[in-house]
Formats: sequence, structure tokens, C-alpha cells
Amino acid sequence: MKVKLYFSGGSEILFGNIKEHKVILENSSTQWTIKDLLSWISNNLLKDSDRSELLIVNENVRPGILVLVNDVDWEILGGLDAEINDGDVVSFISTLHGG
Amino acid sequence: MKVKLYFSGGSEILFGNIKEHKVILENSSTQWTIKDLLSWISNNLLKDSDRSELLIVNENVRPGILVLVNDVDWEILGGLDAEINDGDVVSFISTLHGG
Amino acid sequence: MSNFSHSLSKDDIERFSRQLILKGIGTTGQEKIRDSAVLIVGAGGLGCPVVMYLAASGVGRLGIIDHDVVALNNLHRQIMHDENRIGLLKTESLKESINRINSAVVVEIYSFLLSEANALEIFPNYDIIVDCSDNVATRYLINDASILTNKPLVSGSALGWEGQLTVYHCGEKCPCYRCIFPIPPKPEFVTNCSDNGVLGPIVGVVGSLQALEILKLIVQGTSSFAGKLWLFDGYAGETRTISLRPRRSDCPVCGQSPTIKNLENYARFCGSGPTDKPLNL
Amino acid sequence: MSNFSHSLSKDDIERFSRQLILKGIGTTGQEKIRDSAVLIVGAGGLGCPVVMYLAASGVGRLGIIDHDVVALNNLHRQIMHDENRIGLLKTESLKESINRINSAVVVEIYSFLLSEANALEIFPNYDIIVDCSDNVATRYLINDASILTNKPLVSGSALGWEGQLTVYHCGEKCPCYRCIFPIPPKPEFVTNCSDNGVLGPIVGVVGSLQALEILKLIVQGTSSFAGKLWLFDGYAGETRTISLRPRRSDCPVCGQSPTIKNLENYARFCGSGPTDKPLNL
Ligand SMILES: [Zn+2]
Ligand SMILES: [Zn+2]
Repeated sequence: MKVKLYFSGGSEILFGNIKEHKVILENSSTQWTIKDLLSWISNNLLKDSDRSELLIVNENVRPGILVLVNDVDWEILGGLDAEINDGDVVSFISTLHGG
Repeated sequence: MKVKLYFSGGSEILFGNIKEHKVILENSSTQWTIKDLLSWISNNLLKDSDRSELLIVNENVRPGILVLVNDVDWEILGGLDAEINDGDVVSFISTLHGG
Repeated sequence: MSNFSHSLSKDDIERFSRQLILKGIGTTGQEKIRDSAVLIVGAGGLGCPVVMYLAASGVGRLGIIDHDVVALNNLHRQIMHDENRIGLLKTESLKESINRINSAVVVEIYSFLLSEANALEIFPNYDIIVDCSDNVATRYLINDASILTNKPLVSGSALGWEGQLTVYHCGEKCPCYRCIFPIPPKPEFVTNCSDNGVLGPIVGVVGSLQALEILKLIVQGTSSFAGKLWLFDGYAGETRTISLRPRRSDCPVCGQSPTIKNLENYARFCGSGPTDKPLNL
Repeated sequence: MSNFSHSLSKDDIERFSRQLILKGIGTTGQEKIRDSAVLIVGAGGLGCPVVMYLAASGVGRLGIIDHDVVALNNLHRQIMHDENRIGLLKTESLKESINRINSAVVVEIYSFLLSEANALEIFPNYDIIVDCSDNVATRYLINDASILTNKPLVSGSALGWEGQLTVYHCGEKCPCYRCIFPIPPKPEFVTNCSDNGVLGPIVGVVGSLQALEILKLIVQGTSSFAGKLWLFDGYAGETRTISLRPRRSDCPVCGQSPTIKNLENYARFCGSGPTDKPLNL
């Protein structure tokens, strides 16, 4: 299935400052969740990064990052268990502190 | 079919300052177009208005109003012949001149 | 009381005539604006437009907290300070700018760092709190103090080409900063405007929008951004609004059985205080 | 020329340090900003933030056209004027505000009405034109003069709780104002800020966004809003971006065989001039 990943608020520096990434996730017999996606990102997009903890710590997103599935806070959708389906947009928004 | 109408930039005063209107258009054997919708608005929403020319003049929208179907300029979609389908949002935006 | 009875002066009617006539304002709204008091934490890039649009629109009393002085490298974005005020306290500078445009505004300045020692003395004197601060520890402090004193919090932030805006603790279902971010980010993952820069028009857009939501809170009692986060990517020219989770019943500060009943040590909680030099990535 | 070679002064490097480091700017971008000239038509609600953010960010030369003087009922939204300047020309007032924040900016003021008689003498001296005007006739005039002198036009407008922004004549496919609105609205259908009011933060948001797109035009040569219209409903807290039609090949001014090769009489074309009192609905 096709999923769009979007990184902003600073987390895009892990991905060459490119904010939007279209990725293809292999169809599986079980439902894809954010937890699976994090593991997939670790193994595919971040495998050579020495700064992956800017995004993922202990198989979870690091504190200060808000995850959205189709512009809805992942907490409403089940957090790590939130489902991902074909065509979804998953965003990782770093909260900003400047003023 | 269900269509959402949206009026802004001042044209909403014709509709009691309510910007969003959900309307039901009877399914017809021919394709609904903006031209049909303007006639429907005249006959249904504006029938008692003495200021309908704020929106519609000579079976067209008055100069200064931009029509959008699902956030796309109607000119791209065929102007008066632009098609309207179930679930569409049709917006009538008055251009603003203040500064 | 009839619609035509009001306590505005003839001068006020003239001054605010183009604002009074707007839907949802009127003389009653203008009286509410005049009778309200708003506290702004941070007199920098966001604070400048927030304070000026509130003063211009007739907010009766403005409190401004900032310990810093105006520096040359502030002037590319902090449009209410100026070259002659370099070295002057930002609070004093903003007070002067406010007085110029609306001498009727009562300006109360607090020229020191907001801290757990002083926040609960200051916050109760205002109706609405505005976060224009620039560091994580201060943002948690402002959040907790707003909740302990039961005030809505209009929060803006900016970095680089991006901005964010939301309103916390505004209605039964509205979350707070801790509901969204229960654990602070590690200091080494935090970047700020001094290190990473920010563009003037970005704080202009976010600060102006903060002022707008503050006026809506004053005249209507509600904001469009309670429980919603507005994201602005100025580089791409994209704006979007996302739905935040509702208030968490187990939130340590705004939940049903809060464990935070007094302000904490926020520098310790965050691993970095408001004046610490940020670590490099 | 290497990345490290530039013509910025040590003072400029310090002053703009938080802006220089942004993606897409750098010393080269800052030089472009310094070497650019922007013409703003209208020194009112939109003109105030546009002019200040451009001056603060280091735009080298700013032209400001406005015939009007500061009035008490401007001050709720025109934050760079003030009580002591009531009766002063708005151009003079803005020049003073610009000088305060960045004395290096060259400010050229035109304290008269923009007209078909003078526009083509003024426009060629600037790189980018900014529409912060407040009436239909002036908007058509600015559009046509921008095209006849081949300048991109950053257009903002506001009324009540609403704002709009787009960039015209910016790239091969980008439409102009006449491509979208070939026929002017009847004068009796036009409302303006004097009659219908406008809120300060609305012009703050739109004007700041105009300044942002101007900076992007300067450093990148492109804008996110060429051919797109940004709609802002401050009352509902809604923002959206819509796709406009491409440039019309039969547009009388920007099309393939333009019929408008000189400026027209815009008051006659629109049925109402810039200083006419609007008719009541
Ligand atoms: Zn909470
Ligand atoms: Zn054209």
C-alpha cells in the first residue's frame, strides 16, 4: 500500500530536509499500525542514521513529537496501535518552542 | 444529491449571514451544472430576495464573484457548464478590496 | 440594557468605529475588550504583534513579562523595538510603543524571568494568558500556572520558516500542553530561534493570529483553535488545522485527580532552564 | 564566487544573523534582499505590517504611495501610525517608523493618489509591486501598471473578519487580476473598510503573509501563491488555498494580443474612483 509520510518542525533534517516522502509498505496479513511503521522507518529510512533518536526512542516517537494520521492526533486513534491504511498521510510534527 | 454551498466575502448577507448551506438537489437525468445550480438558487434560496443581483445577474454570477467547485476555480472546470456531483462543495467568494 | 446603551466615550466610538461595526463585536464587545486584561509572556518576535494589535484594538490592561534587553539581532523580526532602544529592557520598549498608539491602555511590566516563584502572583490578575516565550521550561511553567489559576492560554510558537498556534485549557474538552506533551523533549533535541533563526513575517503571521483569537475569547468567550493546532509552513506556503486529542482525564495538571497542585522546578523537569545556552545537536 | 565571499557589512551579519542562517537565504539571499526595491501602494492596515517586516528584514529600498493622512479611526488596525501623528501624511509616518527600526533603508514616498498619469513613471523603479490599496479602481490600475512594466504583484485584501492573498503576473502560467475578474463589480456592490470595518489582526495576518511572499520572491524568484488564492476567515478560524485558472490567452492586458497598451481611466472603467464615497447597499 501507498502511504505518504510528512516530517516538519525540524524532524525533516533526518531525511535530507525533505518533508514529504511517498513510501510503499508491503501488504501484510495483519493490519499495519503506527508501531509497525516506526519499525519500518527505523529499518528502511533511518538505518544508516546516527541521529535516529531525533525521531524514535525505545520503539516509540521521542517526546516532543506529535503524530498525526490524516491530520488527526494519533492519541485519538489509539497511539502506537493506530491503524494505517492505503492512501493515508502520517505526519510527524516536532513542537516548536521559539518565539 | 447532496451539495454544500459556501458563501463568503460578503455574499453571505443574502443568506442571513450564514456561510454554509447544505442543500439537496433532485437527481435528474441530465448532468447538474453550475448554470443549473444558479437557477436553482434563484428559485429556491433567493426567491423572496430583492437583492438577488448581489449574486446573480443575467443567469450568471455577478462580476467580482469567484465560483469554486471543491476549491478549484470554475473557469478551469468549464464556467457555467462546470459539472456538479454528489458531495461537491460549491463556493461563491466575493473578492475583497479593502486594505 | 438596550443595545444602544453603553459606557464608551465619544472618542472611543470614533476610534473604534471600524471595529465596532463588525459581526459579533458592537458596543458590548468593545466594552468587553476595554474591560479585559491580558498577560503576554515574552516581548520578542511574537510578543510584538500580539501586544500592538491588542493595544490598538482597545484592550484595557496589558501585562508584559520579559527579562531581556533589545539587541541588534532582534530587529529583523521584533518590529516594535528599534535601533535607539538597543540595550533597553524589551518590556520598557514595548510599553513605549503601546503608549504611542493608545495612551489609554494600562501597561504593567514585569522585567524579570517568569519563574515558579512569581507566576502564581502575577497570573491571577489577568483574564487571558498568552505564550510568546522561547523555551521549553517556560512553556511548561506557563501551562501549569494557567491551569492552576484557571485561565485560557493562547499559545504561539515559531522557528525558521514555520509557526504553530493553539489555545489550551479553554472549555471542558480542551487539552493542555501536558495532555499533548506529557514528557519534555531532551534538551539536546530542542532548537530555538537564536540557534536556528526565524523569519520576521512568520512571527508576524502567528502573533497576529494569536491577537485575533484573544479578541474572540474576549468578545465571544471561545476560540476557533481550542483543541485544534494550526500549522504554518511559510516556506511551502501551506497552512493546515489538525484536531488534537481531548483533555486527558489522567493529565497530571488538568486531569480529574491532578498530582501537580503547585508549580514545580521546570528547569529540572526539562533538563534545561530558560536562560541555559542550548546544546548543539 | 565562493559561498563565503559576500559584500555584507559586519553589522549586517550581526543584525540579520537569525535570518541569514535559514534554508534558502544565506549571505547570497541577504544580499538580494539588500539590493531589492519594493513598491507598496497603500500605507494603511496592510501597508503597516508589509512595510515594517520588509524594512526589518533589510530590503534596501522601499517606495510607499498614499495620499491620505493618519486619522484616529485608523489606529485600531494601522499599528505603525500613532496618536501624535494624527493629521500627518501616512507616508511620512511610515517613513519615520521605518527609519527607527532600520535607518539603512532608503524610503521613497509618494504622497499623492496613484493614478493613470503617474503609475508608469513610478513602477519601473521597483522590482516588486505590493497591492495594499482599498478600492476597486486602484486595484485594476495597479494590476495593469504591473503588467505593462512587467513586475510581479503581491496582492492582499481584507474586509471585516476576512482576508485574501494572491500573487499575480508571476511566471508564464500565472494569471493577473483581469484574468480572474475581467469585469469590475458595480460600485453599489462594493463594500470597503470604512463602511464595513475590518479587524486589526486580520490585516496583520494578511500583511505579514504578503511580506513573506515578497521575501520569497526576492530570494527564490518564486512565490507559493502565484496562481493560488489564500482565503482566510478569521471569524471561523479557517484558512484554505484554492487553485486559480491559468493566465488567459485572451486577457486584454496580460494575454497574447493585449488590447490594453496604456493605462485607462479607471474611475470610469469601474464607475467609481479611489476617493469616491461608496454607495450604500
Ligand atoms: Zn492537561
Ligand atoms: Zn490577465
